[in-house]
Amino acid sequence: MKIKFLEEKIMNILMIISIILVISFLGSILWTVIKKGIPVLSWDMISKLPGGGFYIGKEGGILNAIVGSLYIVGGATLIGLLISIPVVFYINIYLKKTHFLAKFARLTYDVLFGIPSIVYGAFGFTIMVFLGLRTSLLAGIIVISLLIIPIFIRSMDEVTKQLPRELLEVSYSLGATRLETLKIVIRQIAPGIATATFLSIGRAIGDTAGVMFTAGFTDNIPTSLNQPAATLPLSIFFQLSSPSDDVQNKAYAAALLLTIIVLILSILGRLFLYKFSKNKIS
Amino acid sequence: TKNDDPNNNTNEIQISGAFALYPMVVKWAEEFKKENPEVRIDISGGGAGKGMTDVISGIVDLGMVSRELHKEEIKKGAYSITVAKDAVVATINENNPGLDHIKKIGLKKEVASKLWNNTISYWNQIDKSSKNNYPIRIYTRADACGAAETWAAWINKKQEDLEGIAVYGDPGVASAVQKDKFAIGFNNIAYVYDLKSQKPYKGLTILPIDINNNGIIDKDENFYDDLKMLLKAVSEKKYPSPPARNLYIITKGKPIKPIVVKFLKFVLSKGQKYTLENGYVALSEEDRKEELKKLN
Amino acid sequence: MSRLKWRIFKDKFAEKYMLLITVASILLLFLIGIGLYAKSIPVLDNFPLSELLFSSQWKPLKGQFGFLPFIYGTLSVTMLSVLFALPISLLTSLYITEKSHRTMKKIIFPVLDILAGIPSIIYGVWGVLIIVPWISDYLGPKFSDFTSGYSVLAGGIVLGVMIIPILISLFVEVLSNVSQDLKDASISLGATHWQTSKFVVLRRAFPGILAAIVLSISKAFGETIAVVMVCGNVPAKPTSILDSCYPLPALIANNYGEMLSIPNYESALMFAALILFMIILIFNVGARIILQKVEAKYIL
Amino acid sequence: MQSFINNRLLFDSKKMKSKISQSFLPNNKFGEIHNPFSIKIKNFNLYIKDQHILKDINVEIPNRKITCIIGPSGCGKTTLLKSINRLTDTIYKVKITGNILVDNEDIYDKNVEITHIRKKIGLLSQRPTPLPMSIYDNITYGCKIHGVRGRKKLDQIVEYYLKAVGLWEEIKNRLHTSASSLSIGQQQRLCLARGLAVEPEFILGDESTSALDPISSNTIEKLFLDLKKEYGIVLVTHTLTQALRIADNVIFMYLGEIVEQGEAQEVFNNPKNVLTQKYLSGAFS
Amino acid sequence: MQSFINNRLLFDSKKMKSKISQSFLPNNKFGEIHNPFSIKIKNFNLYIKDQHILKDINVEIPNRKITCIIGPSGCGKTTLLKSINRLTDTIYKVKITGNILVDNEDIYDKNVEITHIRKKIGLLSQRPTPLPMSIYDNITYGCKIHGVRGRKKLDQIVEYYLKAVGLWEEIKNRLHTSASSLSIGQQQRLCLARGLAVEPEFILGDESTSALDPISSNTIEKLFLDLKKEYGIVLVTHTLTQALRIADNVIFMYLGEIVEQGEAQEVFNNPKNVLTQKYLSGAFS
Ligand SMILES: Nc1ncnc2c1ncn2[C@@H]1O[C@H](COP(=O)(O)OP(=O)(O)OP(=O)(O)O)[C@@H](O)[C@H]1O
Ligand SMILES: Nc1ncnc2c1ncn2[C@@H]1O[C@H](COP(=O)(O)OP(=O)(O)OP(=O)(O)O)[C@@H](O)[C@H]1O
Ligand SMILES: [Mg+2]
Ligand SMILES: [Mg+2]
Repeated sequence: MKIKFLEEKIMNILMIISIILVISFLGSILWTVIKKGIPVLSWDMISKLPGGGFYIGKEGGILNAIVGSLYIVGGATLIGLLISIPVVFYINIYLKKTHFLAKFARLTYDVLFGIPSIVYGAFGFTIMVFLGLRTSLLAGIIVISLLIIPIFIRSMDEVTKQLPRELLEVSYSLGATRLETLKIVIRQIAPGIATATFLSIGRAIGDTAGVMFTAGFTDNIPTSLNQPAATLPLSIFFQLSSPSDDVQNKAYAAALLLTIIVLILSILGRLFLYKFSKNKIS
Repeated sequence: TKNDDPNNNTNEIQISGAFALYPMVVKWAEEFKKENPEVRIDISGGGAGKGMTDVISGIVDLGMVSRELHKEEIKKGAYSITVAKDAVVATINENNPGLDHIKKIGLKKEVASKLWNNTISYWNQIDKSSKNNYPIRIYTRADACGAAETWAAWINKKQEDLEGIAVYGDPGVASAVQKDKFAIGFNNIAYVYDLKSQKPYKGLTILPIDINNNGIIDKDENFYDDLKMLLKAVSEKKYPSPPARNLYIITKGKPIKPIVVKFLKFVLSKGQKYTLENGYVALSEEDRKEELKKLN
Repeated sequence: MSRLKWRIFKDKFAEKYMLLITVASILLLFLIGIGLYAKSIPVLDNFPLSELLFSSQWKPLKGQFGFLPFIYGTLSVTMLSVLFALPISLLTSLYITEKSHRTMKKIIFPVLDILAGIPSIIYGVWGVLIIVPWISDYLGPKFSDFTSGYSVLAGGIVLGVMIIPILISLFVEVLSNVSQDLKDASISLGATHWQTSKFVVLRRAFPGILAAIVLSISKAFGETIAVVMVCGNVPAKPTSILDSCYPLPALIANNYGEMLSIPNYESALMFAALILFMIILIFNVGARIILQKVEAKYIL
Repeated sequence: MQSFINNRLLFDSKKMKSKISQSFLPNNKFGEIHNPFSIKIKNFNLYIKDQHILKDINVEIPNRKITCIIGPSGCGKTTLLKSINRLTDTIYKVKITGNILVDNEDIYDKNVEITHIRKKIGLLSQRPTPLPMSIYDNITYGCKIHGVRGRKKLDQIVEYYLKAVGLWEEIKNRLHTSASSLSIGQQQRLCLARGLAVEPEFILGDESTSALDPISSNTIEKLFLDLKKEYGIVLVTHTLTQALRIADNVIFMYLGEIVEQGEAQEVFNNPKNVLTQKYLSGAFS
Repeated sequence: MQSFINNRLLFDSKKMKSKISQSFLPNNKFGEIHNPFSIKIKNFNLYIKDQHILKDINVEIPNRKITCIIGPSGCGKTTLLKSINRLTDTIYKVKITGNILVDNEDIYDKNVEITHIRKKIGLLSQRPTPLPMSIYDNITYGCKIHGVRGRKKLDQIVEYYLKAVGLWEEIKNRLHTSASSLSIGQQQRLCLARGLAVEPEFILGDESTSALDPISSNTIEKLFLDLKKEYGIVLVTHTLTQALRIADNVIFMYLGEIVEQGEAQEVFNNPKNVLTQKYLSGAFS
């Protein structure tokens, strides 16, 4: 009897310690970003295109990268959802759990999940060269989609697998087709979709290597899918490799901005999905 | 057939390649756009090889390259134009216990060769007068890059032969040396000198090269006090090459797209005056003329 | 009746469409695999496979391609990072799901989203500014004469911190799907919170947890830029966790852009990618087999 | 044509009359001449992981009658009901032989389209399972699938069926809150209302009153008695008095087999099989 | 000291006797002089999201008696049972006033250690919830937690309690398969066995026979009657005849209030409150 309370106490302490560890790790990263970013973050940074002096610490902002990142992440997330929801649904609802294709598909996405983005970048680049395409927004979106689809699928799949079977039975016995049952499944896994989406957005918006080879970089805002596009991580990457502290600080400003964008997306998305998930059965 | 290429008549220039040249080209592009507002220039980094591959496979118009071209590359049609110069220098920590004396002796080529070969591991192997046998910590670059290639070329090696702790990126090496009393590394000039104050960054000092190999840094070997002096020495070729190096912009074959030619001409004329403030070395007058000829 | 037919048609059509997408996405894997193989043919033709895999000599420009140090580097950094991140994430997610209030969840989720969204280069910078000096100044001297701090350990910690948000998000998702009825059942038998977590929650969620771990290991295998910045990049087999190392993705990232135009070199890099691909593949096949055994045991 | 809905339910039918004078679903069976159909189960066997769960089931279930299935816990009643709806699809490692004919279609035929059969056969599952949405959406879910549109009509349907199962008064103020916050008995009635709202032709109720107090059960029993004028009804029940009250036919199952079947009066008063005798006497003793 | 277990159950007690001559749990209550305790609920109110679910509950539940709670579906019976076990902790947006004293400890006191109280009060939940493990592990789960070790002893416990709830014969061959593959009724009995195996002092059963056929229910009723010699028992039931058969005391709830409480005979024969009268007559009619 005593042992179990002791165990409980110890585990409680361990949990608190890990929470503190996580918070302090993450806090120190955020702190680094915020401390270095706040002093240089200004309205000009957000609202202006870079001037040529920008790189050496003079004027201009990173509007190009903000817009480019949003384009790429938006496009890739859209494509990612359009492709991964059907796949998740197919391997969970249409196929039996033991079906060969379902097992094989899961394995495939696990492997795709682990492929480094530089390989996706290289792969995309090779194909572009092969097809004679130029670096462009479109190529960036496609490569980033490839990169995040496995994240989408695997994290949604994990949640969908937990779906109570009774739920499906009820829907079927009301005469719904499997496709119509999707509506219910989506409600139940909405938080899972949210998590998946943010993991993917996270990876998409922070990825450097995938876009460096395919979307290129530019100081302008792309006006068509065929033009290259700048991205925040690349802009951070370029600026961090500058000799001047001023410029490096701008990289932190960009990182802070990226953080803020992710925060806004996250809160909006969670609010939106909360609407769906509040009826989730537990 | 090239003249029929509709691409040739647009006002767009796409550039990719070495990070070493990236800030300079960004500046040039901005100035060029002031004169020609209708032009759109997209510049991205990615590395010299990327610029090379892009140009050869026609993905971009211009490539930035920070190393000498390989024969295969020239065979495949790479056409290089030197647009600026740059130099790599040896850096040590400001608080090195034997700083003053070491700076007097300088760095001989053969010593450098042994250092990055890992055959010297204590400071007093270089500086006999130093009493303490402090360890030497040798830094090199992790990423394949022109700076390391150039530094290796000076001691007749390849980048892959350089031993030492490999750190990612120019700023990485600079800050590693800044933090480590016993460090020695190498950097592009721009990462050593503060462009505003013209002096080396706090914590960093340049270890002069003993060019004539006489065991002491003579007066005319000592031009590291401020950025201007060093750049002048590079431009006058007093500082050996390598570790000074040419920076190239390449095209696929001789450039014919009008807007590209116009841009390159701008770079080789008015553009040269922006080099200094960005930490690069302008071409000498005759070099400049030579390169301009390549465009006609 | 026509409405019914229409609905059934939609269902059938969707089935075909989904099948198509699923198969196409599976083909992508093959495409990448084949692409990597095709690109590595030049090195594979010129050097025996055993030399490529088991030699430690890495001098590409002299024609020596030994990938062994990189394979070692990859495995050691990845393993260390998972060992480091796993207990922390698991305990944290248990705390979040089982103990904390819903308001805490509302705060913690956006925070995790952000952390997952911070580009890896920032993690790298953080590692260089904080972890590397910590190792070289405080931790290292206690265990060895000299360490620069750029080490397997630094790589493991930075990578671990990077996968923590992923692990936690997935864990929390899986754990919070364990129904309240179950926990209530256990608690009303007189189990403590921790016992309930240990015997019921973790057990129920075990397949999910295992899958999340597999995912995060896969991710750790492939993570690049942050590791490049802190692991020292010395192409030699590390003998302790304070030694520098050089994982495969770092090799690719360091050289890909610059060496793109040198055929043999590019091919060697693509072969590195192929090795990585195979490591991930083998790891996942193994994990799947285990996972299946586990799931068969815990089937609902 | 006069719809059945006007008078099929006891509660408050006068008030409903003016509003709803026909079935809610479009293209419903009442628009055409309806040919009542039956369910025929022939030599049906079901195995799960080598266990023989249902053994050689042969039975015909008539329309417009209430058929009660009784039998000890674990004898296979639920599995039988699920088989009629082919919900066995979702079970892991299941093997099936024999056929079940619904409306003369073999639902275990590979080529058969199961969706419309499922619509005809409403299964009310034993464990009440609210869908992860609001109470209102739970009820309208099936209707929407089958093409009912329009806020007003849906409102009517919700009110109508919630009243039918005696739930309206209790929850009319929280129609838009989550269905899983209901008490179990409320959930059970909700699921019943949801199942009825799609207007199936057969209703399979798996212990549909198990979580209900006597008064609510009574409401539901009356509802079933009324529904049988238009529907075929199969009820699994443990309350033998309930079976006695409402069953036309009774099926007694034991360890996966149908031991006895026949008219309710016959089975209850003159059980032929020893097992049935024992079970009934044990139960009534 | 002679353990109660030898004779407290009707089934097969002679055979068990030789094997188990004392309680299974270490340090159990039977080793010392046992002082039976009661549960006192005082001015207890419970709100969920501004809804007043339980209204000013005042009741004392004696030990060694069977107290039945009856009342229409949704009146708050389950919530009341959960409150006694403080399982309300997990409900979202819940507000509680008043106290519940178990063994003279206020379980809603901030400083109280709830785990040992929960051990004393076994709640058998309304929806049978097998834990995600084998049948065997389900039953031994609680025992292991409370420190029972040894394969042989555990085997005995499993057999003993499965026999007690009448499940042994049905499933003895599949003790090591997943508990969730049982039928609902089997699950319900399993959960009962699991709850009893930790030997609580009070048993709160929430419709513990709702999914059972009459014979199984009978077994369980007898079990409860026997258990009351040592335990305090609270049962929620919808089967009034069941309450009639086994209850010592009856509590009638309506819309979150306790409308009437007292001795079973008294309440059933002379209900004082109009609502009770109505409910009972409606139910028995
Ligand atoms: N989480 C919740 N949110 C809102 N209302 C709730 C919640 N849980 C229960 N209720 C409401 O509280 C009331 C009492 O519920 P409870 O489950 O205690 O009823 P019950 O008497 O056990 O009914 P039954 O016999 O149907 O099981 C019901 O009206 C129910 O809808
Ligand atoms: N997935 C499964 N795996 C193994 N056995 C199963 C599975 N599902 C059901 N069974 C077994 O099949 C038998 C019949 O189960 P079923 O649920 O049909 O019983 P039931 O008659 O509905 O009982 P109850 O009245 O308790 O609900 C039971 O013995 C049960 O344990
Ligand atoms: Mg059943
Ligand atoms: Mg209840």
